[in-house]
Amino acid sequence: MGEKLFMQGNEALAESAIRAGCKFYCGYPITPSSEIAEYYAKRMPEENGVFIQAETEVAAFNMIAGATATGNRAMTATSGPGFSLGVEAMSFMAAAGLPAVIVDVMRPGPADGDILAAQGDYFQVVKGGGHGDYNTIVLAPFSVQEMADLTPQAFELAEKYRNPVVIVSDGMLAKMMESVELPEKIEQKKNFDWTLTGAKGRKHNVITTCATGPEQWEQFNLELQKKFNTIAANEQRWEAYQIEDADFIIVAFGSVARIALSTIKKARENGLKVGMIRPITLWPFPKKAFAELKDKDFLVVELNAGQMVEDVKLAVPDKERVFFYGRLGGVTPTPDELFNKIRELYAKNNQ
Amino acid sequence: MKHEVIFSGIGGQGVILAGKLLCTAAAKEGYTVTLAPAYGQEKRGGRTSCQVVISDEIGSPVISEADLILVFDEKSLEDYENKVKKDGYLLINSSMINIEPKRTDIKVVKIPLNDVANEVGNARTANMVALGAVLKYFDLISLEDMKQIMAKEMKSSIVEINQKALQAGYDYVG
Amino acid sequence: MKVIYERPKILTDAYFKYCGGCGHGLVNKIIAEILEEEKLQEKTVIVWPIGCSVYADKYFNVDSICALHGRAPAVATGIKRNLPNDNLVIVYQGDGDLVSEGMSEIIHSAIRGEKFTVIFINNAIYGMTGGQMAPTTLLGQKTTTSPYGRKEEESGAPVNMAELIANIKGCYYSERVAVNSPRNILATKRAIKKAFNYQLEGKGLCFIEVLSQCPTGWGMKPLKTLEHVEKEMLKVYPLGVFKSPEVKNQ
Amino acid sequence: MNSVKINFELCKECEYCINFCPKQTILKKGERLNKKGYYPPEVVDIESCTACGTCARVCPEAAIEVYKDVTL
Repeated sequence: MGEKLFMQGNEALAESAIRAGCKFYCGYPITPSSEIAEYYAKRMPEENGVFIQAETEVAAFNMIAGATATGNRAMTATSGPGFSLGVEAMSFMAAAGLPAVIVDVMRPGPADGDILAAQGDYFQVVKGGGHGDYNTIVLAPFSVQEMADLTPQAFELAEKYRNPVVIVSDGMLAKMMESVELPEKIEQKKNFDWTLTGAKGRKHNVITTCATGPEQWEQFNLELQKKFNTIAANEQRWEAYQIEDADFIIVAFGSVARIALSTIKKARENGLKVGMIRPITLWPFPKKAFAELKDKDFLVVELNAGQMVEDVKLAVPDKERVFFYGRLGGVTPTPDELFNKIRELYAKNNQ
Repeated sequence: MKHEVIFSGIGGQGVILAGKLLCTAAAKEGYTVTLAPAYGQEKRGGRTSCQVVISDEIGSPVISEADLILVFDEKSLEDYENKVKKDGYLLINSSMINIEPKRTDIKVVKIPLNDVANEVGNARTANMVALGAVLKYFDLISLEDMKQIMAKEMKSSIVEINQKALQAGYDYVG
Repeated sequence: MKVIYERPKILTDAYFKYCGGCGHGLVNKIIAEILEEEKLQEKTVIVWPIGCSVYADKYFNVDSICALHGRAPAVATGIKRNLPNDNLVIVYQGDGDLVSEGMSEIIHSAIRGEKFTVIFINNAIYGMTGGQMAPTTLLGQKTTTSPYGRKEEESGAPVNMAELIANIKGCYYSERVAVNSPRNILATKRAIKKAFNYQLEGKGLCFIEVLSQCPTGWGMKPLKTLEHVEKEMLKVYPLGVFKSPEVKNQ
Repeated sequence: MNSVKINFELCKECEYCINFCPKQTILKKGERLNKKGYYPPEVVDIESCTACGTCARVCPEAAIEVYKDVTL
């Protein structure tokens, strides 16, 4: 171990999932996620695992629901249009307590959308998308290394809380190649008391999202809310960059946060005190990261029309000091472009 | 230390493979390397480009201004001329590009990639001619190291012809 | 005293939430009888659908999951592929669930030759939703969404699932049965038992379509529904084996 | 004597058991309401019962059990 490989994001994620003991994959081909399916199709015979090319994302998401009901790790990957089809099962899995991992390689959207880098699915993955009161943990890596690192954690979080976990990337992170150190291969620990394997030597298990009356339904929902509240309290993750002395803080996740790293460097070279908070969990949103940040301006940068802005406004001490810059349709800003935007705002705010 | 390179051409020309080999070699040297490819939706004939960042630290995979840009076709020249850093290199595939760049604050090098590839004996090796030329402008990776990487990464039946093309590109810019 | 018939122990004491005379109860009971006789309780996982049988997980002392509308075959695919071959996975679906919402999932499960057993309850109507037209509703049949009777030019003709599935290569066994008489009930039990055995032998998808009476949905007394199955449904949905390793030249 | 036991509270009065009894005399429509508002059948002629089990097999509620007296 410890060997550095030069690998594509999608493939590093897939190999990392296999090493985490996920030997069941089903999915429907959709750019820019398809390499994950292709990788699994190639690797599963070697691992004595199962790869199924599903007829639709609807089926794929429900297949992993079934697979996780047996206690085994299972994953699917798709892009925005496919995730839209799968949200029915997201609602189901969150309610039924099925710990699947879903990769959403985001597209710009709405509708078809281009296949290049974009973050058009923030609302869809963070605010639900499916019916009812539910949440799913959403992890947003920003490098190939982090894709490899967060994948095993996604399975662990999913099983810890019995809730689906989404990993979001995009056309840049998924296709990007970088040096990566893959995680060690592990055997999945399975000591669950709720799985469906045939009721041998134990009372039978039932997984259902149906209660028998309004009071029972409410109780069922209150129990779910407890689960989501616990996750929200315990699992906020973020990375902060040079925020101590910063008077201007970029808030960005995923690929655009990577771009912003170079922007911060340039800004500092030019005497501007710029820092960054990079949410790693989009849900739960890392509110804790913002609690103490008084007297600072924030620039939310996203590859969409500003879907994360309201979460930032709810987290900062003064929502009037939150600004937004976004690119749409698969266009990515350069580090200089972001720098110019910050310089402009900096001048305006410090007049 | 940071080197930023862009290859841009038409799908099927092997633009990304050239970038990938450059990165693989640099990664082997211990650098932090990022290759960000961009494809059109069509499998062949669409725009294909890749941005290569070779550095000591993790940073943006998107390049503001590149140290070197290699363009295979006229559309790529039009799109990328402005992204070359002042005093940076613009390598032009003169086999396919008949227009002139407008900028005067950059170093322009013309190489007939397809013609050189044809002389080597395989028209499909124009991307390796390009890679050979690019190596000349970097002191990061030696020609020999790159040949070894190619031997490892490519099907054995095509290694030799591609190594020849690499050498020809390297020698052309002399 | 010799036991001639006792309530299967695999059933819990729970009260069936089906209407009086409903075929669901009969089919549930038959499944329980077979699991008990064949000692399959410890090996079985049942995937229930949305519909009148949505609470069936409460009637069985068997590992169960309730899938969403139409998705039971997809969920079952995930389950069966992750369990040892000697586990028995049963998919139980109604006609609104299987033929409308879940047509894609059932067809593709058959195409892949998934090794589970599908028990399909065809009562020609949406029961739980309140008696709406299903793709299986008979021509002329009045429902809440075909108040003037189903018209072929508007809604097409009823779909014969057992025949349709039988035409797919991955289907190993397909039969249509009914539960409207003691004789037919016995035949249904034989068919389901056979399907379970095929599954345990590792064969492909087994599909049992059960014509079922829906007294509430059809607006008839239970005894009248038995006659309706015999006189009306059998004309459109003939009983029989449509695919079987035992019958050649189908 | 053979025995037909009817679970009074599970019955929903579909009358399949009465209808399909080969003897037709053993069961008859009941006169007592159960908690769900149905009139479960009553066993009125157990002497004629051959313990064939048909009533139990056609019961959708699994509410009927049948035992055969094997003492000679």
